[in-house]
Amino acid sequence: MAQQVKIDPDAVRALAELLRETDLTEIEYQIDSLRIKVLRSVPQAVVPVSVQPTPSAADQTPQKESIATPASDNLENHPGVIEAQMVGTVYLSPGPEAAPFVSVGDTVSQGQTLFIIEAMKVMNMIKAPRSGVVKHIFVKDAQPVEYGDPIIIVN
Amino acid sequence: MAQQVKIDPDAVRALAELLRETDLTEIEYQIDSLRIKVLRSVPQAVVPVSVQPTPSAADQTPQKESIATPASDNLENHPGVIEAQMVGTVYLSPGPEAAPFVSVGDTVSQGQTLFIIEAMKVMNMIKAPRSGVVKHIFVKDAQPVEYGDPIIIVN
Amino acid sequence: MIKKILIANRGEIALRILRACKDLGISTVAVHSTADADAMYVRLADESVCVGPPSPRESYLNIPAIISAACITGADAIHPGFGFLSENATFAHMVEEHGLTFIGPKAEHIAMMGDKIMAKKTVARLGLPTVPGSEGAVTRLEKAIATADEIGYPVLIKAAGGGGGRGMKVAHSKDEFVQAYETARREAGISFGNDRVYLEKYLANPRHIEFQVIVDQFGNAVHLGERDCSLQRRNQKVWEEAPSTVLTPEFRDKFGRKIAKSMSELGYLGVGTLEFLYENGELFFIEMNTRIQVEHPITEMISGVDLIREQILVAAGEKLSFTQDDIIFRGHAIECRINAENSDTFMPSAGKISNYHCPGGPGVRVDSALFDGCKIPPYYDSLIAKLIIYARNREQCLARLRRALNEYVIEGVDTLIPLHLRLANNEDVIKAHFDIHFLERIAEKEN
Amino acid sequence: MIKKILIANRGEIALRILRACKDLGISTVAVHSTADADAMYVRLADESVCVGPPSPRESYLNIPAIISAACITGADAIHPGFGFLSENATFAHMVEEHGLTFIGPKAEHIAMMGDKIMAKKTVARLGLPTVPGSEGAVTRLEKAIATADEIGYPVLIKAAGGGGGRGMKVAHSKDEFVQAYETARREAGISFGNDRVYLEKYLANPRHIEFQVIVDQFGNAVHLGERDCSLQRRNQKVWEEAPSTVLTPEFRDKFGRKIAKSMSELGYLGVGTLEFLYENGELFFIEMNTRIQVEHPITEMISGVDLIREQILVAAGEKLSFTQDDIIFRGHAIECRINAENSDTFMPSAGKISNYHCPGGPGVRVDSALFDGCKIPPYYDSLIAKLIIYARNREQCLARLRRALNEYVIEGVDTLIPLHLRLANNEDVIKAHFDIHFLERIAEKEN
Repeated sequence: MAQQVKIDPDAVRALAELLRETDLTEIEYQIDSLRIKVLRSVPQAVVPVSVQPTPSAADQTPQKESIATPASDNLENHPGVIEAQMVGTVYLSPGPEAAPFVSVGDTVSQGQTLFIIEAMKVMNMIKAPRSGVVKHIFVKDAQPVEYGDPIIIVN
Repeated sequence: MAQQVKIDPDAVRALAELLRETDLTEIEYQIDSLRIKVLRSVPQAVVPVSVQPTPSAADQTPQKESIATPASDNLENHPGVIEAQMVGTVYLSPGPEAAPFVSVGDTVSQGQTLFIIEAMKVMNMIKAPRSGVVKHIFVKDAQPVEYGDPIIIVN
Repeated sequence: MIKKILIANRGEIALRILRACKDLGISTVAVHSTADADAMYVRLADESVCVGPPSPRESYLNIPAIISAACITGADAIHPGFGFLSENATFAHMVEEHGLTFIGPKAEHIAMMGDKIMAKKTVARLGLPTVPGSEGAVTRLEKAIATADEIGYPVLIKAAGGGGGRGMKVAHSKDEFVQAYETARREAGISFGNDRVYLEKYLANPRHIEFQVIVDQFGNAVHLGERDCSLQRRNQKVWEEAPSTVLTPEFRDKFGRKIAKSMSELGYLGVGTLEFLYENGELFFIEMNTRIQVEHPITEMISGVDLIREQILVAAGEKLSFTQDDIIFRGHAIECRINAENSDTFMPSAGKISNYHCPGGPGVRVDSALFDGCKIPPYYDSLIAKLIIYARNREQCLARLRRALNEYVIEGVDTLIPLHLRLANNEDVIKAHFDIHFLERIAEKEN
Repeated sequence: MIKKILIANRGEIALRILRACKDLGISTVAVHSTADADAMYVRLADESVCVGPPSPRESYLNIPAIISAACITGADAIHPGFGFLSENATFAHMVEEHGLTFIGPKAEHIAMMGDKIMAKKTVARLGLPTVPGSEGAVTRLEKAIATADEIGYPVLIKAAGGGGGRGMKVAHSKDEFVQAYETARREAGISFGNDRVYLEKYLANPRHIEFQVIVDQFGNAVHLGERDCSLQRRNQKVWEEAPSTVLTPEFRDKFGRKIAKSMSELGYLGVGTLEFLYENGELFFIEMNTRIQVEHPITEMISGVDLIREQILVAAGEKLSFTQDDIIFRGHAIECRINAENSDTFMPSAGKISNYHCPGGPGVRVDSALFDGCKIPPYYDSLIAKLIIYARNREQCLARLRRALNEYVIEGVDTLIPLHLRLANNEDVIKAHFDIHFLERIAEKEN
């Protein structure tokens, strides 16, 4: 007698969904004697790698520099990050001798000045969009920043 | 005594359906001693396209012609295929008025002449590498062939 | 000498300028919007600065961001490319005020040529032929009607603040004139913040012929011959050639020298293009572009002059390295603009490039920032590549163009390659029988 | 006129010939081994024929297969490219016997120049300078020793059947001579089936200078100047330039005309290259290549002549479309051979190309059959691309070369790009101070 095989389509679908969701290329799932393996050829996963011409290994020109040097990459995705909304030079204090506007650990209230971005000799006071605690400062005083660079975390 | 294998077509069909539905390329399903693995080769449809620059869709030059026009693609992978070992013109009979060397359905014995390939005015008699039955003839009399073209199936 | 140039542009022209800088040993700063962070010109630049979000107004047209980017990176010059800020006199002025070199003409000449009435008056004063028309703006309807009668119909009503084919109306008869005039003024007011319009004779079947000039700070001016850019669609050039088939070498030499002399008299600086309409053996000035143009490579191919290199050198204060007599035109060149557009509907097409493969071999030049996998964002101009073909004569150039178009593979977006193939095989194009309406006529015929 | 050409070669030169055919409106037949079924030149050809398995002997050197392929496709001419059957007099003869046009010289001249002793005698008779050496083959040891004494050490022992640097031995002194002579003869016998050797003065620090000629069926012969191919490794050229920095325009003109005249006298047909060693202001003939050469593009860049086009036209019986006086050399060109080899060890590297991105813009030409995803099989020559740079002078050419090398991305195999970058930045190369031993000297220094 043929062995009756009870396929559990929901399990496979669930794995396929996980595969899509997690952008994996293969899942193998085994419980006791049951083992399910799902795969997907993800051109997406291959193409971007294969399509980004980079200066060749032999490139002898200086490597491209990004002007921003964030202290920590992990923190850049923090939801409380306040980014530079313009290109310029960031100042953390109102003058060369003055104390900084804020320091890590400070509690700030909405509308309080956090830092200045100078662009074309104009000092733009950047104010806190919300109240909170200063968790991290990415930049040094007088550092050049580009659009979108993370400056400070307030949460 | 041969082991009786009871195929569960519904299980395979179910997995194949799941494969199609979920757009996977492979599913392996195992319960105890039973293991089912289904695959679908999609890369042929995707990957070569992404790597093979082809004349653009707007190409107005005549399409490249392959000189061989096999009667059937499926048969080309048959294990009994005898291929052209040289470029030239294939002749299926010893002369214009003569009967063909072999026809489909004929039983041939090893060493028997199957066809001629003419290259540079030299008639090369191609003999059967094994005995068997002529299952298919891919070419027409006096047709040009390139290296590797399937000519005849003997099995 | 200039040591570091900020390139205030994107796409193929940013890469073209970057290549000229590298050839000169000058460092490069690329600016980009967030949409262009992975672009080829950004990757190949020595430094790059993100200047804003995708919207051009907030990034490539954002003057404070671009000047700040130059300041924080220590650039000593800015190259504006074409489009964006390249013909913005205020920008040119501000760049100079910040102690940076603007790689282009003086702000006053940008402003002068930006005003189409002033431009026409200026070149007429310098002795160059212009299209018969009103002397300056016509602000009263009665005067306008009288002037139109004088010029003779059909008459073109053009906005003083327009350009590139925008802000124009044709009146074919006196009956049509009043409404066309009023509409043109109203539209000009809305579009350009300036409702001044002027009148010109409308030429029925003209060719678009333009002359390339370059002038150094010592008043040395050289013309580099002409380009025929008659194949246009909605006044946007699609296919350009050099030299044109309608000017004789003698005419070219005489007329070109006259243009160069007048630019020297004007005190113009850098590269510039004087655009003319050509009909019945006559050229009529229409406008001047005070910047490098999209189609500059075809002039490079036939003259042997690297225009962007020379543009940078004269901006840096160097003397032109050649005289008019050094310029010897050789062969024929055609440029096809490969826009990311549908070849039939001209609908722009954004997307991700796949299967990119560009043609090669003798006489084939590709100016493009494309690479396999790069994205074409929907925010900017649709020009993604220029295919430039050179050969000993026009016939060989066309044959080579057909070959190269058939080799060119761009997938992921629609492109104008199919249109260019149709053109390269069109009998009238093969005979160089065309005018500025040609492309629209064949488009109508096909539809 | 020729209507359909079978291209009896593979890789970039097959594509180069195909492009010339398309530019001329001639149909193309590609032949390929099973290893090259997906190659670019096969894809772009109008027709293709598989001629055998990967082994060159059974495919690209398989004369019956190639001639049969021409017959069954109705081709009326065969272009042999370089390497493979291009200098095989028997093949050329058989092609003509089958009523097809061989795009190359007459079989007799291929045979004459294929025998290095005969070649030297022939050009000496035509009045061209040759390296001092034995008059023809030296078959007796005593005679050889006497001749070596006469020439003066160091002496080079060369196989009559050799070429391309193969089959040569140096004897630095009389002590070394006997063994070197015997070894050379034995090796020549094994390698070329012909143990005849001849003696030549060994030049210590020569440059490799070669002249390009083209001759039509009416005896019109034109020289297209010289190339300096001194940068070699194991006698394989790696980097070539045109013009050379050591010949004056007057010398070039006079010597070039002399060569052209002698080729006309010989009754030579088609393109050919006379190779010379240059030392202390003197040129000495070493051998002649009776085919198009790898480095032909740099001559095309400075002369404006499409050599493969002209080669096809003269084979078809047409008169040369230019005279010597029409040829004006302009600018400087450098070719870098991009081999699939490790840049330090020169180990060949097979594999699958990924991330292919070739440089573009003004003055950059790439002759290559590469595309993203193509395979480099291990069976054939390692040349996969030629980067050809053109500029107004040598200094600008070098700057542009550095830029283009930095833009060029080829992954999946090792290439010589890093070597070329080192060379383009090497002080001696920048000053054009090099001879044929230069590359091996710097390789030694680095290791």
